[in-house]
Amino acid sequence: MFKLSEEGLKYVKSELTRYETKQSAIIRSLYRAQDENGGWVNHDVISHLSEVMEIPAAQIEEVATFYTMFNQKPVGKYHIQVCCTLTCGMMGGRELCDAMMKEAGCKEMGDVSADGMFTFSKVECLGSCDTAPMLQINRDPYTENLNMEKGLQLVRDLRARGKGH
Amino acid sequence: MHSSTTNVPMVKIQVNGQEVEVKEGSTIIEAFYQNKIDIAHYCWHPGLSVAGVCRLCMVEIEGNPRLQIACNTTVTPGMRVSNVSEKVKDAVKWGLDFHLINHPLDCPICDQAGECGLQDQYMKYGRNDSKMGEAKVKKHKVVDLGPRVVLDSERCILCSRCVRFCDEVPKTSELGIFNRGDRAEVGTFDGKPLTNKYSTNVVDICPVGALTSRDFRFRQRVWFLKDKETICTGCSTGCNVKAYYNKEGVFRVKPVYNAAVNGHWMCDDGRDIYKFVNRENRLIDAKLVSGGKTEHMQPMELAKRLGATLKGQGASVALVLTGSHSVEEYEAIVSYFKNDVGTTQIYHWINNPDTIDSFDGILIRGDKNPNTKGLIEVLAKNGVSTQWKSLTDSIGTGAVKTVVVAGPENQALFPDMKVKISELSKAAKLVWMTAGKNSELESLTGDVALLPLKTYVEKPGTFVNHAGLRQKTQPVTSIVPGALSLVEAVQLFRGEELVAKPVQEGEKPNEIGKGRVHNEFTLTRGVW
Amino acid sequence: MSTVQAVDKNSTYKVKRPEAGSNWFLPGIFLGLTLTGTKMLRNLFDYVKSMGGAKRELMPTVNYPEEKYEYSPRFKGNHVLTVKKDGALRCTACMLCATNCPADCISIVASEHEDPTVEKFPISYEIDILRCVFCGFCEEACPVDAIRMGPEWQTPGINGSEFQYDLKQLAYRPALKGGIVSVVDEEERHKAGI
Amino acid sequence: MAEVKYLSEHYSKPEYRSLDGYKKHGGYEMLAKALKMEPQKIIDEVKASGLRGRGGAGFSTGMKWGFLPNNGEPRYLLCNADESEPGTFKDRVMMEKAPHQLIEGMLIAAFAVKSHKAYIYIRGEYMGPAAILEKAIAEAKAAGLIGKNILGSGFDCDLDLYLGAGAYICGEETGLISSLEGYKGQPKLKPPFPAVQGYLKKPTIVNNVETLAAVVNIIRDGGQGYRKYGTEKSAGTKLFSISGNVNKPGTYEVPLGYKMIDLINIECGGLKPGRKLKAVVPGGSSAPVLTAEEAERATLDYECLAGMGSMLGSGAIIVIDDSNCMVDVLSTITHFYHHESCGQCTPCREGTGWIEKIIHSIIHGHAKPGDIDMLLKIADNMKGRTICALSDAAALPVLSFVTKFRDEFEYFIKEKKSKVRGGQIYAQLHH
Repeated sequence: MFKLSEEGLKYVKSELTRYETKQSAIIRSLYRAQDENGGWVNHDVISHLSEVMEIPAAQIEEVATFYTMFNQKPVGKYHIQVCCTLTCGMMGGRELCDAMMKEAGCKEMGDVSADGMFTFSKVECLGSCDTAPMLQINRDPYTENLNMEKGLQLVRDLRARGKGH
Repeated sequence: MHSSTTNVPMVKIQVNGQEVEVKEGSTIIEAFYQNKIDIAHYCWHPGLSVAGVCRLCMVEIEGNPRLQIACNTTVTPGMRVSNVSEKVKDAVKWGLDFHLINHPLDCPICDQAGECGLQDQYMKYGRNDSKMGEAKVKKHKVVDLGPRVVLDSERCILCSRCVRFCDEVPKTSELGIFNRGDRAEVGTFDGKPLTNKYSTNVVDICPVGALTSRDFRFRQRVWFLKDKETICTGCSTGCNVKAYYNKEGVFRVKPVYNAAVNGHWMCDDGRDIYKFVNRENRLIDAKLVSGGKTEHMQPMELAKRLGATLKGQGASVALVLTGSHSVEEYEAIVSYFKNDVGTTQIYHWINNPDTIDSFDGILIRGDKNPNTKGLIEVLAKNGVSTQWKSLTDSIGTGAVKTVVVAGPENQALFPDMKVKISELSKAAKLVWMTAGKNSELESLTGDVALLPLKTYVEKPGTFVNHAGLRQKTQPVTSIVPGALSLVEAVQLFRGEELVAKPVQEGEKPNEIGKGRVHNEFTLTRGVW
Repeated sequence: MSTVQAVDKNSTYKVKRPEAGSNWFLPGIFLGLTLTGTKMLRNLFDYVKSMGGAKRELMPTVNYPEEKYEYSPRFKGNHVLTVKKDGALRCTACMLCATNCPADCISIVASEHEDPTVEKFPISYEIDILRCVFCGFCEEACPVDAIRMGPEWQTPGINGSEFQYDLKQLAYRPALKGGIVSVVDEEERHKAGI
Repeated sequence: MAEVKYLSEHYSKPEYRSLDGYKKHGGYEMLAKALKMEPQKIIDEVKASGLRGRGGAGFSTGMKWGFLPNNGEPRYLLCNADESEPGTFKDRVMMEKAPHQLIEGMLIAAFAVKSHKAYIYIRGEYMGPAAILEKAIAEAKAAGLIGKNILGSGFDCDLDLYLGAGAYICGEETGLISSLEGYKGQPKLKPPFPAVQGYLKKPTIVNNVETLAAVVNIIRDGGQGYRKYGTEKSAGTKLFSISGNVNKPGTYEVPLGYKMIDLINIECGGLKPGRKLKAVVPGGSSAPVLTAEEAERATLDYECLAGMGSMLGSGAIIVIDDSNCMVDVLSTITHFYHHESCGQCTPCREGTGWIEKIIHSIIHGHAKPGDIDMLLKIADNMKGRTICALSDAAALPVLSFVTKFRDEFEYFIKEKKSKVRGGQIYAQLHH
């Protein structure tokens, strides 16, 4: 059973009073719960949030499944989201993503690689088309101006860093 | 919405060239609905909020280049609206095509076939063969939403009626639409199934076969069923319902719109009330057990015999009545027992005294009898005021020898059935008139007479609901031919012959429900 | 022919009577016999010639039951409930045949199937053959070729109940050798997602 | 009339991001000036400046502010920083380089429309700009610029940052409002329009980041002063985000009316050597595409692009050269709209899916010749039939790509391979 940590609970409680209605706090609480649950939102997370926030669970699940940044399946330590829309698509975002997936050992999109390090998704426009092709790791600032070697090197660096600690 | 009594100014508009008058501030689709003009629609429902998502109720408004949706455009005076122009027809044809491209070919196994919104409106507005060659979107089939409702997401057209219903009527918000785009699916959060007391209403308002009732699942095809209006005798609200039946009995009930009583809805308990009517739960033949000898005979024969023994017994006879019969029956039996039998020992068996006044704020009332008010009215008119205790005492002292019970029609609503049977069987002679089969009654020894009664679907009658509203019902069908109604039983007690009464004015079959605006599902088959 | 005389004085009808002594019929009989005789002799001669089976088609009569008349494939005989490849019933109890049947002799009771892709199937499917008029409407109504009118027609029965064909009889009777696979499954129509 | 750094004057200076650095370059003086003015005067000034919405619709900002009913209900000012239109990244640059410019613009706007509560709705993926904005708001609160009695003027206004979670549909006004209210970002029925009944059914104004930032300069130079740049009907300057096959993609601020081909060849250093211009998507993915010669004639303002059947939109110019296969480009766009459709209205929910499957079958070689007309018919019957404009945004690229580059589609169906790239090009359908 998933339980929010001490500060997590305090954070959610403060969010509930921050906006005009408590429903508005669902998104940030889901972000917090997702971070504390290892990067994905599952059934227990939603039922726990529903109790804590006193909002019908169906409404929270609606929000959790509507937005793309809440993962419905477990993700690796580094969830690499490669942008593949329009400009990035033209500049080779899709080929880059496939090459990096092979390098990282993930067969399908959304799978966690054997060593639990990587999960890949092809996401829609991230709003940085001048630096195409580019990607975002988890919810950190963007990694931009990539090409094939930089992409594969990035996978190797991340794997090394991931094993480090 | 309609039932606001304040006189709201009326607005004159022209619909398809026909002059129409509508309350101010209402939408165009209400103008169509109130004047019974056909318009294609799925997500709008007279009892729910406007969603405007199915995009079928397109109308062309003069002076407006783009087609507008009728469900969200309020009426302005002198507006000229048309939904039969070529542009609208083509838009609706394409709108329907969009609904159908990912719809599974389930009609053979879908319970809604025959009253399905897609079938009906495709036949009325579509009739083009789809050129969709691509693979359809696959979703979950046979999803268990709760004890009473089964979901099939592939058939769902995401009109959000069920979600809005759960948010607005029972206000329990169990249903939600999860995921996004054409991967969206209706569902509950597993762990919180659809268990509110009005869940089966989502099956009625679902225009397609996505939500089907578990109780009616695969039991009968709807075109083998006939339907007739009656009321639900589950509690004292008296919701107007339509019973669906054929020669094998009654299969299901659906609510009928009646602004004064139940609006568009009915509760889940009412959905099971029809079950006690069918043959397998009914007392079929009359039985007389006296002096160790049991005789089975025709109910009419037993009634005549009882009439002979009861006549003129005076105060040694007691009558027990329940709130589940009609006013005419009460008048007949009470006057018979007062004048011919000459007793004033007439008692009112209240089945759940403690919860009798409870009310869940929507439709369910604690008083589980349809006609308690009617019985009280008749007893008062005949100056009868008795306490239940005096009956049990006088049985004890032997003052009362025979007890005649005009028993409960629906024994499921009488939890204290066993207690009363043991109490009343202490009397020397027991006459128990009921509609339902009951093993205790059959196993009673001593001087007992069992007389099968008709249920509310087999006899005409007037029922007075909690608010004093008198509702006349028409017999739906006959299930146990031999059974008697109390009126017939009293005629036989008096020794008269049963003669078919000519149909009075106002009781002709299609006159009963004349005033009511029908629920949009029962006006015509399926979504109109 | 003899002279003509009126039947009674004032009637206007005249009757021709044959002369006396010319009304024995032997020549008529011989005339008739020559026709049947020539037919009999030719048949006899053909039958002898066909003993070896060479000219069998000359003999129009069919020696039932050794020889059986060859009906056309569209012959509408006893019903067959077809099966899927795995032997399960193809019928999904959609009741269209029962609706379309003019004699109202098909009664189906549907029930839930545990496999969600099948969902609905008949637990009882009865045809009252005595009321069936073999019109083939059920075959036309069926959307998935679950019921067909087969080639068999000689199915005697001793008492009335033998003419109530149930599921087992309709789909798995010995003559069907395990069930006839429905056209729908042969064409793998469902794989195409239609 | 080359690049003009009107709004982006100090963007290149890193300290401009902090409160003191912003104040050093004249920050918050306009707020003080505005607070002394009459709110209605500010609205008239904005109306006079001819400022039009920079988010994509191009609706006159002054007029939009004028729609607010004065029925005493609390009003909300929302900043639409959801920027998910493919090709657009100007808001991100503005928020990263000058968060205080946005905050000052919002405070002035809030004062003008008498709103005491303002939100910045930023898209979930913009974690960088969100952090910068969060810090800037904290600084402004500490300096008393947000909250009660701002600069002693008696006007109090609370400004907060709301985080989205990845949905293009939340860029639509009412979609943003639904998301802000905590529900799925599904657009609401219009009428009633947000100005009358928006956030929590109260009057609400939703403006783009660039629109609100421009308000600061309007207060500084006055309505007529703002008209120094741009044309009669499309006044002022605009930040354009140029990407695609150009040598120096990026954000360039040019006055409206500037020739598009000059922007591509001069500011962005033209195309790669040996490549020829094939097409330009002028206003983000939902703008109908322009062929090369149309692009030569086009000038960057609302009227000229509208005249060519396209639109300025969010000012995102995507340059496509002759090495790209138009069918492949369209497949990424149709996949985008199929993935982002919120699923409320049937024509859009089913239509986007259908269109993408047809394009997918064209690319994988099992398409029928009739498919091209089918695409046009579907797109035609999606347009204008839904609650919000996403179905139009999904239909317009299909209509323009298929009509203007029909030969590539027909070649693809006949030969089962791309006319430009030969062999089976890369376009896979990924859900």
